[in-house]
Amino acid sequence: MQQFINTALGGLTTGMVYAAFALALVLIWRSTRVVNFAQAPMAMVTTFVALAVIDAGFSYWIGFAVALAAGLVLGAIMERGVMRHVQGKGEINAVILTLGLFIVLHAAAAVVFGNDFRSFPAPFGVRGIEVGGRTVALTGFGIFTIIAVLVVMGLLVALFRFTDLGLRMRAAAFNPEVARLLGVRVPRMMTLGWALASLVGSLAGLLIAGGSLIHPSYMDSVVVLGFVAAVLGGLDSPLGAVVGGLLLGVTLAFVSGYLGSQLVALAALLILMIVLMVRPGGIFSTTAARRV
Amino acid sequence: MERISRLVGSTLARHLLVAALGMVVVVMALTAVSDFRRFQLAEMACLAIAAGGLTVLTGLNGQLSLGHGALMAVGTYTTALLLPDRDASTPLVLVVLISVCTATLVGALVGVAAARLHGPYLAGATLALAVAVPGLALHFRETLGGEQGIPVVAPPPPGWAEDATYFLTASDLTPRGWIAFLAWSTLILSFLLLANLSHSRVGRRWRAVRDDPVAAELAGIVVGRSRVSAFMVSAAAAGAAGSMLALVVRLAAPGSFTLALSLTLIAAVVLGGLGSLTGALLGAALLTFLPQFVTQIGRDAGLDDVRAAELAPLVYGLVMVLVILLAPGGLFGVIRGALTRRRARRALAARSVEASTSTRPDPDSPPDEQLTDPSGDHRTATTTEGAPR
Amino acid sequence: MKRMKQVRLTPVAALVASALVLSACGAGGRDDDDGDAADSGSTVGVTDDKVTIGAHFPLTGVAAPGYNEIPTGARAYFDFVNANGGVHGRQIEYVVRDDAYNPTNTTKVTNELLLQDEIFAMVGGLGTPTHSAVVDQLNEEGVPDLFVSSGSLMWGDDPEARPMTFGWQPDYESEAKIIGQYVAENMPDAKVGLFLQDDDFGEDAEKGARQFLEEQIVGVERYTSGNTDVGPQIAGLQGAGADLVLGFNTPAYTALARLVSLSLGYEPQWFVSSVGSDSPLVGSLLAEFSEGAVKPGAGALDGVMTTEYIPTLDQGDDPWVQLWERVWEEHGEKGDLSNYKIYGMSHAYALVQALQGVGEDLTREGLVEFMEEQGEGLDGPQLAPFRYGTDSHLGISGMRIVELEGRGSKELTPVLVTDIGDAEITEDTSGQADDAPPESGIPE
Amino acid sequence: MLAVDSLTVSHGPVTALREVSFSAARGAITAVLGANGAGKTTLLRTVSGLHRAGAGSITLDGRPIDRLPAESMVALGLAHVPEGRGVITELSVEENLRLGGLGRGRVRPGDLDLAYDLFGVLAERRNQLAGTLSGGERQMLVIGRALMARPEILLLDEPSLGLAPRVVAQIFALLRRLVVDQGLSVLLVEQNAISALSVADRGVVLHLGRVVADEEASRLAADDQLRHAYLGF
Repeated sequence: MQQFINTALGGLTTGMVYAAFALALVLIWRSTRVVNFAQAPMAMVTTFVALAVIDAGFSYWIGFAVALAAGLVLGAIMERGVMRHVQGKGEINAVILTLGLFIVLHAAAAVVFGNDFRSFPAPFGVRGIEVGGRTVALTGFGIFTIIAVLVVMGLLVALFRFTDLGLRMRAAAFNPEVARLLGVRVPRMMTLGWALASLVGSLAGLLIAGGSLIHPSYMDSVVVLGFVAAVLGGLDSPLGAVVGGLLLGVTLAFVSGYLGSQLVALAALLILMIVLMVRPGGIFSTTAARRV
Repeated sequence: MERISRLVGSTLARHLLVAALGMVVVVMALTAVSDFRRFQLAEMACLAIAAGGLTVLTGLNGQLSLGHGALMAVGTYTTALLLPDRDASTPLVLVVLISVCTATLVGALVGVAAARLHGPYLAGATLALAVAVPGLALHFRETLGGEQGIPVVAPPPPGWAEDATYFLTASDLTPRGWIAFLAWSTLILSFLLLANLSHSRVGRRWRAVRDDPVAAELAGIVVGRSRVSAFMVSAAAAGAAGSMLALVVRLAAPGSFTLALSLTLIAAVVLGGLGSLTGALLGAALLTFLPQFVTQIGRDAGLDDVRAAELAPLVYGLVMVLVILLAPGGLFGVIRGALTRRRARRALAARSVEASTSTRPDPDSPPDEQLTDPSGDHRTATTTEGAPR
Repeated sequence: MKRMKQVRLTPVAALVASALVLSACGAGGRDDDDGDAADSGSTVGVTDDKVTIGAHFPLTGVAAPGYNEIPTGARAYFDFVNANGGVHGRQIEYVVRDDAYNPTNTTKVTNELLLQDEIFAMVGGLGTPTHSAVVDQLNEEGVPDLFVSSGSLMWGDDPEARPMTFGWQPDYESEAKIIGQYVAENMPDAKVGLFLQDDDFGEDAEKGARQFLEEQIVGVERYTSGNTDVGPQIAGLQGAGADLVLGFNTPAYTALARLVSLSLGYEPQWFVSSVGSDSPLVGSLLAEFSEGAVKPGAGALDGVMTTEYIPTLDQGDDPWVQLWERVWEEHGEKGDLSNYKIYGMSHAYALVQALQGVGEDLTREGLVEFMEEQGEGLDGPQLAPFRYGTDSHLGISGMRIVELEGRGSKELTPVLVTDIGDAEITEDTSGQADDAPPESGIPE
Repeated sequence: MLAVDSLTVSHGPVTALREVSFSAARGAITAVLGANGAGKTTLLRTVSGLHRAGAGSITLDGRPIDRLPAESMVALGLAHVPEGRGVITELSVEENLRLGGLGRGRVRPGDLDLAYDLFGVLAERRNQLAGTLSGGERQMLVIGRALMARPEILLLDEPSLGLAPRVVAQIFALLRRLVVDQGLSVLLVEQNAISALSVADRGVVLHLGRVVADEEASRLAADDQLRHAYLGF
């Protein structure tokens, strides 16, 4: 029983991180109809930036803020400098471009930051909290992770649902030409979308890193898992991304704990295929006939 | 009807001629170079075969697969299981064929699923495949050897090959030379088949589906079936590549089939130019010879071993990004484009005159992309518009 | 139609062109002719003033962190030897190639080492799956393959099949036997959980441990290298009620396992094999976690039991460690000395010693012959003697069990030696542990 | 109001419009007619900045607008209602309308009522996704959305396409009302020449990218030769 609960709680925390990463994918998907496979190395780079700031003697929170800001800027640069030039030139090119960026960022980070395990601090305790005399697998940092992701999701939903900016961003994403005719500055919305997504991706990177080890490849497995989580919830839905992330996190924790950790990726593939075949729009889809 | 069959016949004849010429060049090249180059060439052949399959799938049929590393793994493991020791009785040709068939079968399964997905979804799903398959080797460690993998015992060169080599070059056939010869023969054979397929009716269907699935459907093409068949052909090539890789590396281990391998294949295809077999060959050559070269430059520039080793992916990643941004036709497309630009310009002028004097059906429609494609041959060079939306 | 024809011709042109380029490249290389050296033995890679050796290590990729320091340590020691005149007047040229822990790449770089760099011997190639991709090739081509950086049995249990290959560190099975017996004798009531890397390392170790602990093992969990989420595995051990965890894992996973167990409130006694117990590294990995959850510094592993077969960084008064510090100071690159670098230096020392021993006339066959005949008597930092001989090419025969405390460790047993299979575990009587390096730091 | 002078537009090598000149008067409906492929849509897209003019000029109240980007047109009082029911299907009806209002800055609470008053059916469906609307409802939505920006001139692209005649008549009647009541100017591109001429003040006929006629609507409708040659009725 204890193992069951602890596995579930551990899955919940990692699931929240997948959720954050999926949120980033969803944001970019919504703003430019691109799945950003370079999201993982982008988050890795900003996490290393945070570590450099912290190592220079600043507090964790300053490093945290710098990383998020760096994410914002990096996302904007990626969109302005690179992705914009393939906008509307077919989805294959965009995908390949993100893969190219994946390789470049990876190698560049290893050259600049070195290819070593580094430990990354956590602002809260890494000891499990005690409930009724028993320690459960929920740490202070884990709680912070859950709250941070929920807050970010809430902010994003509010942004899209209730603000003019959010409405403009959605319009630009769904139908750029009509949006332009209605006075929406579409390129600016796309840049903003990437910047926001990259910020959320950076958050995911920081949350995975907190109280653990980082190296240039530490986010790689998250690319696949984040994508699966995003598809699980529907690539268009921020709420879906979070629920998808949680479901995936908990499921994979049980697969790893009870069936063997070598099957984690296989289980993720299986879940992905089932979702795509049975409910291609994700578990929250309202329209059955969404193209995938 | 007769004219068509003659045309097909002559295409086939031309391909055969190219293949035969290629074989001669390969044998000459393999004889001339050092044993190390032979090994590198064998390795390049593996990469090129898989890239050839991938370029057909992505360039001609518009499906982007990041999972070809996994399909190669299927070929490699099949070969490894069939060649457990020196006394293995299965003839090599049969081993390769079985490996190809297994990969094709797996490819059919993946293809059925993939046919329903487009662009980013397909990329993500195949990415998951690439990451998941090595886990199988760990799970079924009894049969598949776990992390250490299964050693492959490559059969020694047969007597006729040794005799022929001695007769032709007055030197002994080295094991590496034999493997390189096998790999390149497989390469030429598979490229011959791929080239013929893509120029046949099947290939035209693939292109039609890529360009406009709806129109293809209206024209009586079963889109799903066409996509699956493209995937199977592509998987067969990956299987052949994997089978050769087993002979070259002499080991089937999960560590060989990393995400990096699948990305390398994509890179090879993109660098060379999507949809072009020659481009795939060029891309594979670049990716085989570039890393060593770049690493050496890095070392000479005073970088430590670790940083120098990261330079190669940095360079080819950058080149990949630049190619997509500046020359979506790939490096081969650039070369070919330079050759044909003048003609294209002339054709363009002619079209423009024609348009202003005759009644064009619909000037409101967007411009015909073919005219903006400098390579002019077919739409693969622009690739981009090829993706079904 | 005209256009098509021209396009079709380009593949031919490309083929011809590439063939030309390739043959041009090829002209630079030269084919080895093994024939003429047959009498006296192969001297590939050896000249009057130079001997070239090579190795494959993961310098990039997931497996690189940590392991990529080993060759820098070895290089520092070779530079030290070179600065002092080399071996029999020959400078040692050490070529390291990156295989990213990918067997395909290992084959590639090994071919590069053999055919292009023309190395005399492979020294310290790292990893079981990687090295097993090339071990047969090295043996077929008669290339000495010394001191493989892996504890797999494969490198030494069958000298007939692999005459050129020699192991170095104690094999995983022997280590697990020594640990197993210690636990069975001293902690007979412990409920043992195994935390294993999901490859031959874990497998061999489990085999060795079960010889003594079959009855005591209550749970076995395996993690896949690269997947850093070990929460489910540790929860599994906790669920099985293990109060003593034997870890056969890499240092990063020692740190990860400790972190996860903190979050689970799971506090078993830890017993980590030598591979994963690099306490400065694990300590520095754990140090940065705040809130006092883990005590900073090397003390983070206090109370953890482990084994050691060479003196490590924390033993500052050991003459060998003092030598390594001197070498690193004089010839090291950036960064501090680490146990990985010491590992590299240790096998570099063994190689230099072997090269000295073979004498002026260096051949591949001569080196292997020397290793089989006199390898057992090699000096060096290892605590127990090597097992090299005609029947076995396995490396260091034993180790002692220690408990980590503060910056150092407390010896729990004398040096124990054993062998694979059902060989007995005995106390080492060779006095190898008391060995000290010569004044010059270079073996004579 | 809107003046187009010697406008030439190309799609790559294809010249879609050749030296087109005409003007649309304030407070009137100007219909641009012509067969499929005459260049009508290109004309509209060029005016609203989606296409770049090769040569010639476009002015709005004397101010050149041919170098301005499409997204700045709304602010100048020019609203383009795209062909093919350019509703954003993934947004709700109300969101579509709000988006229209954003073109002129903020949307005040009462603004939406304006559109709902004109098209009652939209009010009923305000929270539905626009993708669930019928063709006629979509047409109402795009017009209503364009009006949310309080434009001075409305560019309409084939509003009758695929709609039942009754609905077409309804929409054209509404346009007339807007012109009369609020002084709106309309540039209407139509293939359905009969309906268009019945509501328009002036007609411009395009054929293969050239203006072949530019007259009052009533006279155009009466010109049998022209009608047969270019308008197909």
